[in-house]
Amino acid sequence: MSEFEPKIVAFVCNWCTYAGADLAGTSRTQYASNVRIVRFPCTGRIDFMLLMKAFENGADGVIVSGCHPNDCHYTSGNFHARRRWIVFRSILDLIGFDTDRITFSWVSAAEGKKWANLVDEVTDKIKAKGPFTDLDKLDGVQLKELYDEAITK
Amino acid sequence: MARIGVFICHCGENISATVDVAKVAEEAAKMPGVAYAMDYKYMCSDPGQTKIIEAIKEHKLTGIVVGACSPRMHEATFRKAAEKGGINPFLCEIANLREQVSWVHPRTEATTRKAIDIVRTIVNKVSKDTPLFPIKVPVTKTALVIGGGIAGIQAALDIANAGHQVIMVEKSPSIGGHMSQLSETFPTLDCSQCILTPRMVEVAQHPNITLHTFAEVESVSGFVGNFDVKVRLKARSVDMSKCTGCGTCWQKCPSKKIPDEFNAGLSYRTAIYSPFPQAVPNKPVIDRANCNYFQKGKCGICKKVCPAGAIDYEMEDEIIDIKVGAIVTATGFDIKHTDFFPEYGYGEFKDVIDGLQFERLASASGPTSGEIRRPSDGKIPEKIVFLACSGSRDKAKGIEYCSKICCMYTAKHAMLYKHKHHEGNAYVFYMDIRSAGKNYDEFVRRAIEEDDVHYIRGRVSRIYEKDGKLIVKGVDTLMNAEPVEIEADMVVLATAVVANPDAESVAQKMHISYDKHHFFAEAHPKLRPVETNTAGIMLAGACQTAKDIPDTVSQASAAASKIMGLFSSDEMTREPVVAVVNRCMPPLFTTCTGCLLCLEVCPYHAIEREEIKDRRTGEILKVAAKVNAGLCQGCGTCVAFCRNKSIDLQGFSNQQMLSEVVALLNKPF
Amino acid sequence: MEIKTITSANIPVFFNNLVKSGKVVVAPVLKKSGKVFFESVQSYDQVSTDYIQTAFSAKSVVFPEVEELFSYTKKEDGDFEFRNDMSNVPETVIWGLRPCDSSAFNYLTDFFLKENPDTYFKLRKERTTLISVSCAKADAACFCTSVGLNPGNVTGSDILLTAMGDSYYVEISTEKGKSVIDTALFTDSTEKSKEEFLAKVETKFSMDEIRERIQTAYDSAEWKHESMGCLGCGACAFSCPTCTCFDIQDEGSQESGKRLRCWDACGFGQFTRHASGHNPKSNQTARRRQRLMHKFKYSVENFGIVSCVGCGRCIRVCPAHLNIFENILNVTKA
Amino acid sequence: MKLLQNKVAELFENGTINLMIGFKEALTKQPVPCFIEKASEIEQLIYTKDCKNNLSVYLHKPEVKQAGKIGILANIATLRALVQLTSENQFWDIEKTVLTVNDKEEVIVFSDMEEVEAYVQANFPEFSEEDLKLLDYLESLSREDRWKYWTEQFSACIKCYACRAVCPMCYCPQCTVECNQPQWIKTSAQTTGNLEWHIMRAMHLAGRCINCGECGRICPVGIPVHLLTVKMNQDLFKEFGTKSGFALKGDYALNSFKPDDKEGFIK
Amino acid sequence: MKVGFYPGCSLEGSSKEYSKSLFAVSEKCGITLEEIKDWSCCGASAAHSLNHDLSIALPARTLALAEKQGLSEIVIPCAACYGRLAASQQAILNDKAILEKTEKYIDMAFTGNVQLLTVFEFLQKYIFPVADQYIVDKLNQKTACYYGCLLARPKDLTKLERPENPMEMEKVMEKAGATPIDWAFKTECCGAGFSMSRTDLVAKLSGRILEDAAERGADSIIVACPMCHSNLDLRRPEIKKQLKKDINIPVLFITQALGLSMGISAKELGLDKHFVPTGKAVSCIVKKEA
Repeated sequence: MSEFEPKIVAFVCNWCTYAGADLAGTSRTQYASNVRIVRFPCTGRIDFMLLMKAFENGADGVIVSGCHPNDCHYTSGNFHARRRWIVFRSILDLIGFDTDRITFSWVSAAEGKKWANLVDEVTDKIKAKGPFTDLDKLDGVQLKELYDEAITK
Repeated sequence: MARIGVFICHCGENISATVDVAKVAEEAAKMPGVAYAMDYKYMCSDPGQTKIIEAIKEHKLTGIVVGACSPRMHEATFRKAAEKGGINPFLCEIANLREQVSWVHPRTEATTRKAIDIVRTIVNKVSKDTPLFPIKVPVTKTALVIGGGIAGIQAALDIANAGHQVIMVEKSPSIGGHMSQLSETFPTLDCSQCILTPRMVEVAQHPNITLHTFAEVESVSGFVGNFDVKVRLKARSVDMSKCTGCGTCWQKCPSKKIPDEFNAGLSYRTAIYSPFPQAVPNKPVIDRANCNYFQKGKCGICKKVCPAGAIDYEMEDEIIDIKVGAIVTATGFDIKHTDFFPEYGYGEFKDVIDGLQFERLASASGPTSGEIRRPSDGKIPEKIVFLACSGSRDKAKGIEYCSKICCMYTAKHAMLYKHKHHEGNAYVFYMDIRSAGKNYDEFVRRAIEEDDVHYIRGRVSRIYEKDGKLIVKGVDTLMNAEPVEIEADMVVLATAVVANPDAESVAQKMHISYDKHHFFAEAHPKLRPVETNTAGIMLAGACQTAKDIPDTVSQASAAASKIMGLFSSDEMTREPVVAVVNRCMPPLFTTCTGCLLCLEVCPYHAIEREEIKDRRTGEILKVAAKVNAGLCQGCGTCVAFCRNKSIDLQGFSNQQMLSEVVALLNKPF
Repeated sequence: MEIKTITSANIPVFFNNLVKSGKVVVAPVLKKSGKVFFESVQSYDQVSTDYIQTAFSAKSVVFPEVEELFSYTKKEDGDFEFRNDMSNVPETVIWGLRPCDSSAFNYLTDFFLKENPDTYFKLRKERTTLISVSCAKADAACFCTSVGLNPGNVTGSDILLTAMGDSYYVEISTEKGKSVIDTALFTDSTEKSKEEFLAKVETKFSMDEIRERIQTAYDSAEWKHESMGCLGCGACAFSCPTCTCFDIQDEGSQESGKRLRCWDACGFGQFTRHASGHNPKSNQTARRRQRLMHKFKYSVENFGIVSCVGCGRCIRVCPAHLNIFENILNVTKA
Repeated sequence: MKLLQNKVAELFENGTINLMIGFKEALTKQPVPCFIEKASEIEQLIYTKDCKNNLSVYLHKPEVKQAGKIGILANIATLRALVQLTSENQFWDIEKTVLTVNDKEEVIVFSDMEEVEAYVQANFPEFSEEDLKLLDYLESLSREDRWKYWTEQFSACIKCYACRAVCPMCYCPQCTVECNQPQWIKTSAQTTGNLEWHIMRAMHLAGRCINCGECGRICPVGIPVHLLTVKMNQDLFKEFGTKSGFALKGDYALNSFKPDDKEGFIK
Repeated sequence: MKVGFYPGCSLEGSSKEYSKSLFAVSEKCGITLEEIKDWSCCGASAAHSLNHDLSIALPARTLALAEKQGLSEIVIPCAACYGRLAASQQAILNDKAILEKTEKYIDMAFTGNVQLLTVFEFLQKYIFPVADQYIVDKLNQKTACYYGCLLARPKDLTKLERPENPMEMEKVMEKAGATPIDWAFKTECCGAGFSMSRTDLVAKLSGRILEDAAERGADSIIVACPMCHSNLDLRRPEIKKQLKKDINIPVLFITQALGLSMGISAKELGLDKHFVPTGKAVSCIVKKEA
């Protein structure tokens, strides 16, 4: 069976990480082709529901990356984003979602190399984890019977 | 159903080397909503662009996707081409196939598949695009200049000479700022009054400039092109129209024991005073805090003696509303005073003075009319010690930056002292001499070689008084760190340049950011040094950071030119990528709940509270948020923040971003 | 109508035989949260017996919360292929229905099959057998006697069991009921009165008074006060045995997906929202009124029977604890 | 009870209120919300320890707002809700009088929101023992078990939205769930859709939920949904020191930031 | 009133009179000082120049002992000891890791939040309020108050209001009926540790201090640190040789001067233990008019 090729979506901010990815391009740095970039004006614009939708539509991993603190073109977009991810990650953790499949990072416009390494690193990590199947078997199956035993063990 | 045209570029062979461009175009043609797809060697070339323009007409396209290099390169080019072709430029998007696909992946089937996926993503985004039109914001062609120092004066004159109206607001009774307090200026030693006073008069007489002295900005609201500013004209208690500036009042005024700010506390002034002889306007003002009439209800002599009957105690502060298109912030700087230094006597030794006080001693209009005399006993000092870097470059004092101007004016002070008192001895304790301007280092060398000022490289650890002399204990690091003790008659501290005490409140009124030293923050230290992050507000002079006069003047002219650019057209066009709060039919009016938590999220304060009123009764039906398109820079933080998605960002709307994600993940990678 | 009896000891045997016969047997199960729910069960000991009423009705067997009507996939040539296999609908027995629930099934059948029969419901109903158990206990929320029912009526059930001391009095009213009975366990019996074995349910109101006064109740001023507590959730509609509103949703992408029928509730704010944004039922009072008028007026006009069976579920589950029969009384006051 | 009823009667007489939202005893002996518009109905009014409903949710309803001057009987959670909602610029159009009964059975009538804020800050409630026990139990589980536990819970959810209806913090005229351009959350009551709905609800209540526990209590299917927001409030206090429903000028964790917020997962 | 007391090596040895006079004054004012049992060396400057962990653990042991003894406040007259204890306490309270490591070294669990008092804080808090009833004499002389280094530095530990020109001792002296003079060498270095190795340096530095005090007419020098006292008093012969001037101004501890004003005898205050005779300072004392 051909080796599992993970589907990874990257939500990046236009001013830093997207430019960093362009820089990786202009310096012809080779990296894995499993990542598809979706461009946002700022990390502050990335909605937590887009991450859920990505996993629901079959993504195996998600990268969220933007400007370093204090670098934000809009002064505070990344600060708000950081607070949002702290809260969102703790909800996912409570629910038992594998938060390791979401990688957060800061990549500046000058860090082309760092972007390439990040993509390779995340691709290997997700390849090791295997496809994301947590959401697959859930719909349509009546799990009602099992729910009560767990409630007040 | 959208009719989208997909144009895949070979980019010579930069893309076609590793991506099977023909297959990408073929696959693109099959995508829902795509009416026409083709690939071409150089899409960005002229023939390439004309192909797009023709395709739009021929296939009646409603959206364009160009698979080529990064949007950061040619998005504008292709959008112009789309516009020429007759469709809204914002319906043309770029799929980045070069920097993020062909250049970074080998020639494999997966790379082509990635290219196809990226194209499908952007096709989906374009299918959800709506036509957007540049935002037109009317511009009031009046500029507000806050601060009447050399920075404010230069900026005001430049803008006024360009034919626009200028309103200058100066806190103290006269314009001139700190420069008017200087004696001579380095490196040319020309007297500062001579080069400044003409400019001050020019400001006062310029038809396009309205001058408000003894006035402060009360509040600033609105946005670039449409600022509403409230200015408080503090009560002068002197009717400017009647007063001739004859000076009888301040000669007869009985309370004479008020420390004179203009002479940096070295002399006293009366309650009714004009700051300095060349003041513009040269009309006095009553210092109500120290005037007997206002404090104890007695006196009133100035009113009796005034030949023109210009004194009017009942004058009240007046708040005026002005509409301006842009603002130059030139609120200047302050310096640390001697009481800031415990090791140099907590400011209690009379003969330990700061740079400004020495300027006043050296100035012809100063308390000693130009003669360098000791404040304690008025004698001419035989030995003066100058301390460079007093407080600056000192983390322990919390001021870790260099104040840039002290090396130069310390050399100047030493030179002036030697010129006025040849046999006197001048010592300068310094760390490093920073004289990087034009003719600057030559000036310092002249002080050392011709006027034999003794430069000692070392810091002074302590100053104490002993029978009338000031013992200065320092060290000479160039003479293997020998302790040095000088019995000086006077010590001049070149104290650190700091922000004005009320800089923080001025910044908060204008919603501009400032650093931890309360210097105002420029938009970008290298590329946009005269603008702030708030569109329409410029910076000039030492309020941004310590700066000498040449830099200040050039920055002031730069700020003025930015504003002239802004005022060059009646309307200002802005990128339409802005957030919009939805509005719909009554009785709902908008899905926004009016929680207004998004107001704080916006770094540009672009979201305002709007009261939706019933037109007939005026009763408030609903409170909701509203985005001011002039201020919004399109970061979208509020869009991701809003709980029930009432606010959306044009160009990166919720529907577009979600359709991109879904389109991306439909097919295996 | 055949009358039989069965000893209490044989009930588990009868139940387990039903399970062995390959049918899916749905019975009330007591959960640790203290509520009783209908669930598919493997043996009789899982079944709970001393409960007043299940939290949710058994209508989800014949009218599921989410039902896939059909699925579509895009073929290579761009055309679409539709699939809808109803083969996996199992033969089901619902055990332990209360008499009010079983009569609710009558209303459901009228509603779904009377004019243009709903094929999905028709198939599921045919493959369902209803075995009810009369109520020995009732609580303040029960008001079946007020809507013309009683804790022991047979309407709608295939078999009705009534506990009488150490044996059960069995009334078989349909062919389907007969087919399920395995004669060995049952012995013939004569007509007996069930009165003393049934719960006493106090009549809260009489349908006759309500029937005419409800005609003019639409504009009564009481609606506002009565529905002030309603917060517009769907709990009452979803737990009600006779609520039948549903919403059609498509889920999937341009490539493949499915069309789903999901429960909906008139309590929701957006239930009657038009595409234009206009919403005839713009406030909660109108929506609450719609729920009551449908049950006590419109279904009487359309189907001749009151579509409320007095099971009291909507009273127990309501977060604001609104009481349907109190509301009806206040609204139809003179 | 008498004290409370006299006070309400007094308020009716001097016209400060013409609608009183309080509790009464239902047929099934439970305390239930009641809406008193006439003095005659006052004697129904009761207040006991298990009057848990958060009555501030009714202040969002137009029918209640039309009454003009409204009295509301509030337990500590309701008071916190009123403070939090005032900090979110709600109820600016309502003339309300807030009453509460403190643990010494005295009836307190608050004259303005500042007094309510002071009372809340003085009696700020902790999380309930039982919730913390259940949360610790969940935390002790491995990630996979927690996922199994919560997916099973959410598989039972039938999307009746009672948890949204009963929550005073959910007052959006059109909830994101009802937005279909784009369809963020699947409407069908299947597990993935339910999972997304409850994650979204928890995110929207992070830093706003005032922990009255109603959503967990009234869920018809018995899912402990309130645990999600209890955990959120714990985390936000630990991370950013913010408390919901604590101050009128409340600092809401998600619309402010500190440049030196700490986190360990962003490389 | 019970207050903890940490003598340190000097107050047991070379400056015994400092602790004697402190006890005498405290007793007079009804304050009992309870010495910390089994206290150990504070590490002084040797420890923190050799090993950082040691420099924190040594004083921490004293803090732990004081805590165990139930003392909430300790007065530490010697400036060097106070500096070391305060620095160790600050390091512990700021960083839990250091606390845990130190607890391992001294194998005693403790929290470390005992209130440390300098001699000035002690006098200000306990003696000043009751001083007026006990002060019976006026010192009636010009005093030059000398702080040296560790009483004034580092600024954030010693919490003096004006570290470059402190006025704490001046306030005490005014209360004791003396007239403190304003002089320039309050916080200049006396040569400190060079007392043994480079006595010439001490002679030069301490000499300049004494010379300035003498020129400004001081009758006595008041100190509050054993090191200052030993350099200004013990090294007086070398100073006189170096300055070629016969300066005989006595050097008193602040607690001795205060004791004198309270009528406590010179012997009880240990005034007989000085190298420079203190008779002159005692003779100036006059009865305080009613």
